[in-house]
Amino acid sequence: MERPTDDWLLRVEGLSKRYGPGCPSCSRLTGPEAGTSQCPRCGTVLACVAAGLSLRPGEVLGIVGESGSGKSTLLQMLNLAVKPDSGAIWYAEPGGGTPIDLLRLNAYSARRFRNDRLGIVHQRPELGLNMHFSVGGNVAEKLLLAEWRHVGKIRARTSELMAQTELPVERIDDAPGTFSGGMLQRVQIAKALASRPALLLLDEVTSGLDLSVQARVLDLIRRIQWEEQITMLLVSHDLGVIRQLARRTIVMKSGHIVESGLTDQIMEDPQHPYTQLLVSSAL
Amino acid sequence: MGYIAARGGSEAILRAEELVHCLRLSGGSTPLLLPQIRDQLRHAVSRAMHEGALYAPLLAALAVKQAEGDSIEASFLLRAYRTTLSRVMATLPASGREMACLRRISASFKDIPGGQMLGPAQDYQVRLLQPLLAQEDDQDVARALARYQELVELGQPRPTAVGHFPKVADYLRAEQLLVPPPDDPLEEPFDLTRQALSFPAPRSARLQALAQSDTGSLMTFAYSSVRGYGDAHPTLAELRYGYLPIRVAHPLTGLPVTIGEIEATECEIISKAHSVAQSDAPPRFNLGYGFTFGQGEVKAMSMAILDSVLSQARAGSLSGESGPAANEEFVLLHSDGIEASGFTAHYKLPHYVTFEADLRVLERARDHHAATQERRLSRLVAQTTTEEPS
Amino acid sequence: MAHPLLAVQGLYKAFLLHLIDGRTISPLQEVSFVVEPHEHFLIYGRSGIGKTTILKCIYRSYLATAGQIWFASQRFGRIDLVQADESAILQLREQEIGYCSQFLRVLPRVSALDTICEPLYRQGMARDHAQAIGRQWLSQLGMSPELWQASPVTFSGGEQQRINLGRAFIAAPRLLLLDEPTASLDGETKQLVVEMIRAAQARGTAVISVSHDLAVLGPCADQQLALL
Amino acid sequence: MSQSDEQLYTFGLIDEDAKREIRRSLLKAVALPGHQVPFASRDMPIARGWGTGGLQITLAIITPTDTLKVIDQGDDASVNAVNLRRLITRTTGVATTVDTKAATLIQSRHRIPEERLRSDQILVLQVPMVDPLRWVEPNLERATVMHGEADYARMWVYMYESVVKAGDLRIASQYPVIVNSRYMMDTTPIPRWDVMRLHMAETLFLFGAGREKRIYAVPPYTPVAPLEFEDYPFRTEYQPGQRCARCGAEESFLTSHFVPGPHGGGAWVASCSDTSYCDQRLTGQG
Repeated sequence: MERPTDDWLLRVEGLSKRYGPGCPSCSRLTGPEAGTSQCPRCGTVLACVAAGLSLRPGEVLGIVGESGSGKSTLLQMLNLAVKPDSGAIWYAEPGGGTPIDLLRLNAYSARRFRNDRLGIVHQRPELGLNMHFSVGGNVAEKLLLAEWRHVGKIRARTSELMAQTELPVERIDDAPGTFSGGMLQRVQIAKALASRPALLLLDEVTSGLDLSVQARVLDLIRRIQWEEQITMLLVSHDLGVIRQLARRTIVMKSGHIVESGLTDQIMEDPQHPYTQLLVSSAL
Repeated sequence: MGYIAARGGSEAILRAEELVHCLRLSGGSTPLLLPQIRDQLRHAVSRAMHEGALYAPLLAALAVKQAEGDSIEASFLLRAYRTTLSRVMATLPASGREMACLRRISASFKDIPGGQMLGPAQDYQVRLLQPLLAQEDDQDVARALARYQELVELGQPRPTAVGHFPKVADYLRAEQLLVPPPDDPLEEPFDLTRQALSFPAPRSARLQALAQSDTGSLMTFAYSSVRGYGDAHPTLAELRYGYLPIRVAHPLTGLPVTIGEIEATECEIISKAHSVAQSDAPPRFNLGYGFTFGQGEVKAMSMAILDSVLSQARAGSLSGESGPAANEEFVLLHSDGIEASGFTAHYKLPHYVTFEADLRVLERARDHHAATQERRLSRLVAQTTTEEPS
Repeated sequence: MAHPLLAVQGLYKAFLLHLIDGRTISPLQEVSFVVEPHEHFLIYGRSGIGKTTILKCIYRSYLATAGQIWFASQRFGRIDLVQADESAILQLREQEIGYCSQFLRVLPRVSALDTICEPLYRQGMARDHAQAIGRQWLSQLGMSPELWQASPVTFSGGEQQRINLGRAFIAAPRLLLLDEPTASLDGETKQLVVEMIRAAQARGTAVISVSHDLAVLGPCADQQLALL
Repeated sequence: MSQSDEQLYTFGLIDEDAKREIRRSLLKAVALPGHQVPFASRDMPIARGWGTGGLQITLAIITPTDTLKVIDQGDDASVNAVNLRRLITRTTGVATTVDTKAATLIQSRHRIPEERLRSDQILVLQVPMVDPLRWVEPNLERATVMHGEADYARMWVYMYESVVKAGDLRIASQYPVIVNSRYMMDTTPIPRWDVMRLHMAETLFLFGAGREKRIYAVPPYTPVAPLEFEDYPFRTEYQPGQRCARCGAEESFLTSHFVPGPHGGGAWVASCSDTSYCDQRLTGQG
């Protein structure tokens, strides 16, 4: 097999996370075949088992699976918000940086990395935004942690981001509570982009939105991907969303990655029984 | 220069203290004696003791007298005294099983092993003022003493059981209906007088903090959690009040030696419990524990309800919207009466400096507001003038 | 030339259908052939015989069950498209191998111009430059300018197919895979397709087309493979 | 009275174990400038919120040879200062002074004395609220993690919102600062005028919060930086042309008070909040 490129931004190896004490039967009684990630004997949830993936700069990778498949756990581990039990998350700054294992960063550096190099958009805006602060303040948070200390410059950059995400700039000082669901996703995207992150994590960003609003948010994400050539990891239970944005896709089931491949191959020639079920249900 | 700021000074403070002292006696009535307070204001003394976290009935009576009946002030006096005492030794863990009960009730079963014992209960009293109490004399005292003897005779327990009852919780636990206690009981308990609370707090810290909390605060929190801002569904497993023997390990032999007994209230509340989400253990009831010095039933029950709610909150087994009573930090950091009253009262202290700083900031904010208004106005004017071509 | 551009050896594809009791269907029996640079290679046969399966295996939309597909890549040298890793395939799709499906699958709310320019954007071409080329292609394909900013979702079948072909040809890949390129087209446009194939060959593109339309594409093919 | 006090209580009221624990916490606080160190905080005979934290620090470090100054709002004669001084002297017998320069140990509420403090002096400040993050995160468990990760973004957003809503940084007192480029610290309610006097000072500043059971410190020569923006810099209460109505000082923190006139009515005047400073200037002027 050819090894055509080592040019990756993120390389995840053997990432595992479990909740609960664990018992000798856990791995036997859970997984895609067992159809559950929770051990019936000890109650431990094997939320993510030995996940591996790599991301090239500028690429969009989709992660698809039902709720409880472990896709959100995987995303939260990549967001450095959930600490894995084992594994490594190697990161190489585009342009030939020395790879670092993000899991070995101390709390302070991890926090800075998360702020400066990662951006995340949650399904529920209240997870990503502080509803007590203005929209501008929310977007500014990343800039402030990156030590921007000039209100004028912060507001200029915030306005720029709001314009880029098609938000009314004159509402910069309004409270998020006065914004619609679709607009709040835009605010989250604007905030995520504020630090010009290397990797954007999108967690079910259009679930729960009206169809027409969903479409516009997806258009925005696609446009930004084009313009900024930003690397994205897109988690969704909706194959339609994945198909529109991701060129490679990972399929998760009961804590395991059961299949990964080019998105069109996953759609047209799915290998794993679960993927076949997923594709046949979507069409 | 003719300007001298108003200043308190030592003189004023001393005079204020003297005034307080004099005011108490200025009505000319007979000064209260401590035994009177101890015997006739039992609940005030109990409260001073459990909130002051010191078992000393006569000192508590003194505190009640000195505080002129203010319960928080009385408990404060006791606590400030307690801190100056040297620690001789720690008692062995005392168990409510050994309590010589004056009163013992359960709401979970009609009949319980050992039976229900109402004892001295105000619960069923019709709340009518009794004018005759205003004119009690020695004869009344004699009559009451005689009747007390009769009542004691009537309620005399069978010779086999001298006031020791089996516990309802033990029965439930034997039937595997209760979740096991959250902490390892062998672990050295947290000492609130030697360590600052930090969160998450061990259960022993929680129980200590609750035991010395203000009765009213605990009642409010517990009430909120059962009324509508929480998921608590308490049932009173058992409430007992009586005399609890206190033992220490003999310094030479290590054997337990009873050094006396204290009056105490103990409460166990069971609540609709769910098994913890990720566990194959069958669902069980949750047990909350409450304890006070003296007779303090509402506080012991409130404490038990809150203990149960907080245990469930930590285990993640509460369902539905949970209110502030399920927030351990919120409950424990705000229910100490002495801390809460001290800080609330501290706003009586001078704040000239901070208020001056506040004034300056307010001035700036008002200037900003005025400027914004002016800009808004001029924009409006500009709009109207452009709309009407001249 | 030491190697042909594409050498398909013993290619076989079977689908294991887990949802239908694990039944296996195999649309394609073993097939081998060689395509040289600049060549127009035509695969014909009745529908359902597995013509499209071959193209999809080459493009890796399908995973071949057996066999090798050797491609002489500019970027990676000789590479087996059956085994190559996904990032290599993605790069080859951007730079060297184009695919034109039977029907246009368009992203909603994207204009005809952007749709046709997308392969150029992906190659990293500046937007203005790409759009200038895109406009040329659209007018060559006979699309009237008022349609350029509209979404192809609203277009007729023939118009959509023109956009589809334009998208495939515009990037000038080294290997272009065409699936029934003349289906649903009128006679005039069919001729346009033949001209486009010839022009692409002239620019250095090898074309593999699958079709049952031997009458139109047969005459312009350098090699033919009949699936029976 | 003092006879019986001496019999009942040890030097400095609290027992030696408690003092040792406080001194250990103080050492830790000095080693980690601006970091909040938990301590047991004994019950004191004055109310929680009335200076029990500062009092415990003072009692833990005071020695019989110290000269003590106690002020509240800058004033030696303020009721609370008088009360605390009475308690400390009754249980230690140390000498007291109103003269800042003569004091070796100063306990204060809400002010740093106007005169420049020296390296042989210690200032103990009484702290009501400990965590500057409480405005954006009242939950201590979460706030502790934020301090651990130096995650102060939300506090900065609070400052930003202040500018946007009020046109300026609107925190009047308890101004948050970053100590030694690491921990965010509450400056107790000292006015902003005093905040910069913590920066690279010669003196050891100790902060005690009795009710909140935390101790923290700013050791000598430690950088202390208030939260500010390049275009909205930190400003003190100082107003050009300000002047103490008593001593005429032009560079001091002033508070306003009402002075009744001889024939009824009266007027509001501003004078130094640091009364001993003001008095000394008056006597110095003759």
